Amino acid sequence: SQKEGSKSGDDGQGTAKLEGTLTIAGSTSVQPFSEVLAEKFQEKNPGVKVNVQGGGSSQGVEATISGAADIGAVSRDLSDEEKNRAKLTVTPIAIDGVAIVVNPANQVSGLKTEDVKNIYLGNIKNWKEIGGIDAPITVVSREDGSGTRDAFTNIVMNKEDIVKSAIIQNSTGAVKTTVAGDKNAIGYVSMSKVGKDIKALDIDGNQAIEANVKSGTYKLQRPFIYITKDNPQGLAKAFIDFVLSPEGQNIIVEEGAFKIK
Amino acid sequence: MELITKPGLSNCEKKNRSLIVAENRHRRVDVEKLIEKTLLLSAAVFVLIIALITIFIFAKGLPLFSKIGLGDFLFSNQWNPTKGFFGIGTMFIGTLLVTMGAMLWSVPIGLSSAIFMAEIAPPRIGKTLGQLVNLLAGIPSVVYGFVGLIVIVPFIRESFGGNGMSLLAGAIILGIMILPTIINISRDSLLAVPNDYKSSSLALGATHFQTIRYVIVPAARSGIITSVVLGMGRAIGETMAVVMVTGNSAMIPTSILAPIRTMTSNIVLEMGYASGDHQTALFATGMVLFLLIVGLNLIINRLAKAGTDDGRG
Amino acid sequence: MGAVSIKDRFIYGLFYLSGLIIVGILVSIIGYVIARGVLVLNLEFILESPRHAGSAGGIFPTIISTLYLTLLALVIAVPIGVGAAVYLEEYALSSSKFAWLVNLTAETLAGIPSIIFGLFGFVFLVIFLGMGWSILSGGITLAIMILPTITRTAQEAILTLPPEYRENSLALGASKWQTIRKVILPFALPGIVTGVILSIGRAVGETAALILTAGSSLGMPQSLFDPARTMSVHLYMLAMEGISLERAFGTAFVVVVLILIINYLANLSLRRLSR
Amino acid sequence: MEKVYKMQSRNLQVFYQNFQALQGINMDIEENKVTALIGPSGCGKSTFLRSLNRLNELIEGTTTKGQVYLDRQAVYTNEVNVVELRKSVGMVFQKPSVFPMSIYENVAYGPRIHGITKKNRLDDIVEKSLKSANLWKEVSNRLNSPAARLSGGQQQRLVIARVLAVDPEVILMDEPASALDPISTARLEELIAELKSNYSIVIVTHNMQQAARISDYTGFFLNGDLVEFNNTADIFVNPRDKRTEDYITGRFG
Amino acid sequence: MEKVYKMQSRNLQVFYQNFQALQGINMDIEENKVTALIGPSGCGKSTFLRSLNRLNELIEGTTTKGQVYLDRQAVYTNEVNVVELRKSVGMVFQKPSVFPMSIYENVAYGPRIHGITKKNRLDDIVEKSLKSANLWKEVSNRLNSPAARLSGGQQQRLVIARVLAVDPEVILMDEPASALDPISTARLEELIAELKSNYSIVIVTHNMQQAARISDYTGFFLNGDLVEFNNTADIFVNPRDKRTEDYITGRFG
Ligand SMILES: Nc1ncnc2c1ncn2[C@@H]1O[C@H](COP(=O)(O)OP(=O)(O)OP(=O)(O)O)[C@@H](O)[C@H]1O
Ligand SMILES: Nc1ncnc2c1ncn2[C@@H]1O[C@H](COP(=O)(O)OP(=O)(O)OP(=O)(O)O)[C@@H](O)[C@H]1O
Ligand SMILES: [Mg+2]
Ligand SMILES: [Mg+2]
Ligand SMILES: O=P([O-])([O-])[O-]
Repeated sequence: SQKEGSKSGDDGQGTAKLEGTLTIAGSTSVQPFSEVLAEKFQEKNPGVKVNVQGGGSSQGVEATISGAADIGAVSRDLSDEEKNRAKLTVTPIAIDGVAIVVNPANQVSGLKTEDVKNIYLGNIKNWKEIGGIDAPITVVSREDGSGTRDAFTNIVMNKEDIVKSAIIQNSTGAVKTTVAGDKNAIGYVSMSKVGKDIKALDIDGNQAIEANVKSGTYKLQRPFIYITKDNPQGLAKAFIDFVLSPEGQNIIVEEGAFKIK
Repeated sequence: MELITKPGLSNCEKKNRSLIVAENRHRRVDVEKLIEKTLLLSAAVFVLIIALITIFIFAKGLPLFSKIGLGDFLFSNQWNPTKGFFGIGTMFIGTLLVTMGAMLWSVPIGLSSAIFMAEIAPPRIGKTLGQLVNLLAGIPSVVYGFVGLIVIVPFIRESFGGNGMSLLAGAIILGIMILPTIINISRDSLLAVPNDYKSSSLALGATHFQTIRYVIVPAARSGIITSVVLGMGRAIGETMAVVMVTGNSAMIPTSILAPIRTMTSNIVLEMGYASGDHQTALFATGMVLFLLIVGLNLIINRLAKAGTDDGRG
Repeated sequence: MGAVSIKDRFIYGLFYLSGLIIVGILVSIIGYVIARGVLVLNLEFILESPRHAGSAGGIFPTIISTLYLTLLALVIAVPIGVGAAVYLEEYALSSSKFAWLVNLTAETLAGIPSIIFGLFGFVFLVIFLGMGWSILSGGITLAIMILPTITRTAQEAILTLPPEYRENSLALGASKWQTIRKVILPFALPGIVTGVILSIGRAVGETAALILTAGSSLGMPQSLFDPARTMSVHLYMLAMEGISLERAFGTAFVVVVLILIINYLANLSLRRLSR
Repeated sequence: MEKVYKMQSRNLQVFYQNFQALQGINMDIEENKVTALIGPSGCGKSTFLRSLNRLNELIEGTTTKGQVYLDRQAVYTNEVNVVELRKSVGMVFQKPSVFPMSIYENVAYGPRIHGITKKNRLDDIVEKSLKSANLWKEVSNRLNSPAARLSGGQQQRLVIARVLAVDPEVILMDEPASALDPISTARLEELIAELKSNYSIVIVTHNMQQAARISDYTGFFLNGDLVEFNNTADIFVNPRDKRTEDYITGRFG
Repeated sequence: MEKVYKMQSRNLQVFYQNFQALQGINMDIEENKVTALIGPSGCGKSTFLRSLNRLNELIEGTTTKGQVYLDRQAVYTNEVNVVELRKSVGMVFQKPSVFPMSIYENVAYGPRIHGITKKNRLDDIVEKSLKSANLWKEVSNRLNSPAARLSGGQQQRLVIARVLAVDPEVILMDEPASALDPISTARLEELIAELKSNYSIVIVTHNMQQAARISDYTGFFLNGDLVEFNNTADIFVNPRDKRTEDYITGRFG
């Protein structure tokens, strides 16, 4: 992994000459962000090669503990079990908003948190109950363990169970495609991936936009975190520093997530 | 080997050839032995791999049963990892149903098109078709999944109701994915049936179809069984596409239009993000799947063996 | 003496129909992929490196990675797979317990979901043996995945050869291995090629297992020990993370073309090899 | 009594790709008679036989010109039901090829596909056919074992039984006695003599004595030509063509 | 001059699963002589031939007891190099089976695997073998066409040429003349007479005249037993066993 990952300069920033290979592994939702960050980082440090791997948050933790990866990328909070396995340093690098989305053809444009919860509890089954047309609601959710779902159940569901009949998709893309293809579907995805074939709903009258996330009026959000074994050192530290630098944070914003405070 | 009488003979002028493995022949024989050993090793690789995989899956999966009874795991329909409920009963049923559903249409269509390519279509067309079918085998599962999601699911929703993500959608997509395996392996073994059988049958006044039905297909039986077994293996093991079109609700389906979750889907869906007991439960799912496949193969082996004695080989 | 009976015509009709269904499926799926993918397709898309996590630039490194990984998997799996088939059909007695065991394991291996291979490869190769995410780890994992197909098809091809060929060759004083080399393998070749081609398809189309073993890093691999992202993994990321469905289909289109080319070359080179 | 011709060939030519194997054969095959075909290896005897029931069509690259008649109906036309033709004109091949099934199933195959399904009836046919082919005694206690396990001569007799079970009108036999011991050969010759009253038989043989013994007519082929065709007695006693004489007296070549 | 025995079998028994096909055969095969084996179909002739070069082992479920000697060396032992054995003891099978290759490649197959790679040398061997088998004239202009396209008799001669090309010491022939016309048969008989000076030949034939004409010794098999084995002259003129007499005079069964 971190081969000859020494830096010859005395501070971790920009101008110092860095060399070696850095491996980041984990959450697939963080992966595109890490990739763009790595692209920039490598441009600035031609001697560095950054490998960005996916595999999921759990694989990221696994790989970081075993040393196969220098940095693990996780799109949810670490579980207690994971925290106990090894001494891991957690560095939040971005905030990602989670949007509740429906088909653009749906005439509903905003819901109360309580309604969303009731839909996902299976109590509200038809769009007409909440101001839509007379059609059954197709509830689309993410899989157990997903960071997006984690945020959704914590904030919207209050840890109550999502209805068993919900359609489960295991990626942002699949949820998007499902909702884009079904006029009566509702789902939730990372705000950065909303696009024009699905429509984000206002929640409790708050639009799903950066300002509301920042101000905390739009509560549905989750962190992207980097984990390292012990405190980050060498290349890993240099990279994390870069990510947290204004330049790095700007890239994150360009890609659709939000700065860490 | 018993020796009754030694031949009592004199003056035997021998050629300078020795039947016995003598020094000068040593090397040649050694090469043969060496090759046999190498080939034996190749075969042993299978056992080694399976052993490694077994150890690995079982080591990771077995600990679950210290917390949850095997019966609960197998037969309970409650799957709620965050709350600590791990029951794969629904997925067991889902796996069986979607595999059967896929086989139900793709085996007959696959076999009859294999026959079409081998026996009925002009050889050139048959060959071209075979090569095209190989293309189907190379299309990544994800593409099938998205095609399913964008084309087949809405089609089902519009034509039959429900939301489209269903057992039916899974069976259609899976069936398409195993077609190449079924078609091309059976086609090959149909083509390998000696021509003499065909002419003998036709000369007895059999129609072309009767010849196919009663001589050619039975003679190619073992290859056809292989194709179906490999196809079924692929069906059970295929996930990426199934996950995208079956809806994955952990419920017992009430109709072919209801969503289902298979055991493989369960693993693929959650493994990337699972930890702790949840992860162990997913490995235990893999373990059950593994045993299911072994059992299934034992049964097929038995069935295929019954009445294969045609005196060849 | 009349013409062909109505019943026969009906049966023939069914056969033609199933042929047509296959053609229909083929044309619609490939047609769909091409229609969705052709928009992003240009020379730059094929020959340049991806930029911006794949939402810009091309897919060149993923093409190269796909080729490396597939080739490595074949180099490992074809000799072992065909070797095992030869052993089972030519050396082992059909009643032997070992043969029974190998056959059973081969079939079991065929049914194991690729995600399990991926997890196995991840824990055993990537972590335990310390190979890391690399072409080597991915190639070995793929090889394990395609072994059963190669072996079973080769076995089948050998089994269907008329036993007389074997007898005649041996009676001419050919050794067992010579008989295998000169008679059995060449004549079983079409079946073996079918297995190899199906396997190439499987290897090129695989995603889940590769993400865990070869990784999904976007760089251009320089050695066996570098991580690599294949085209399928790339399109998986593009589609599943909602980066760009159009580019995903563009990549799929290139996969189809690549499969065509690889199949052609595999056919050609294996036929050469048999001489 | 006027002669009844069961089959006739008119200017029959067969080409394998460019190679012409039959040069335009005219032959009349009389009903309820045995016609023997003789001639050196490679002269076209098998080709001729195979073209009588249109089996040559199965070999890719084969073209057939001229005409063959069965009961004065043309055989090479689009309207002919080839299956019916082959059912009426049975064939024993030069290389006996048994199906990979049991002995019983090999013989029952023909009757079955022609619609006989009753077990009794099939049993009867199998037994009768095997008896006629002089194989019954050897195999009656192992009817269900694979036919591939029979000895060479047993397989040849099995193939004969298989054809008899279909009960055709014409039987074409391509060296049916080649792998048979003298006893089985004698039996086969007796059988042919018996069958004659109900069937028309064409037999290829390399055994001149056999041809002389069993046949009513003999045709001598050479390089794809029918050099001479006549009463067997005439051919063997009074051959008109020098080449025929040379061949049957063994002075050929 | 004392007799030199090239091959010998002692109490040779062969079982197919439970069926005993050979009942304990003792036979001495003299060097540079022709030994003919006769007997009704299914009596074990092919089985006996096939056990002389251990080809029976290829059929699963076969057990062999007793011993066979080649030049006084035991053949059924673990130390024997079966490949050498089969190279020294060549075999022409009852059912000619050509490899699906060209005519040339079929004949060159044996020499090639025995290490001859020079084109000239192979060409010579192929030509010589095809000439010996009396096939050269018919195929010299199409050596590269597939062997499967030959007529039945041509294939049989090709198989003979293929064995000659390996130049064994003993040649086992299982009804090599079954599909041959009289001319080719006569040639084959001449060939056998010629080969005799360098090879030891064992031939299975159903043709009594042929056995009488070409062989020095004749063995009569019946139901897996070697009923009588003697000088050919004695066997045919003075059979000691009633069953032999019945068989060769055709009074059998
Ligand atoms: N593979 C086998 N399994 C079982 N029985 C067999 C097998 N091969 C031959 N037999 C039986 O062994 C006996 C001897 O067979 P063999 O082939 O030696 O006869 P043969 O004397 O050569 O007869 P033919 O003149 O018909 O060729 C026969 O009864 C035959 O049915
Ligand atoms: N499939 C084929 N392709 C090309 N030539 C062929 C084919 N079959 C036969 N021939 C040639 O046609 C000629 C006639 O063959 P045919 O089989 O009719 O001979 P035959 O008289 O039956 O000889 P035999 O007595 O040896 O069986 C031969 O020269 C043969 O080589
Ligand atoms: Mg012929
Ligand atoms: Mg025999
Ligand atoms: O864990 P996810 O970010 O893919 O929901």
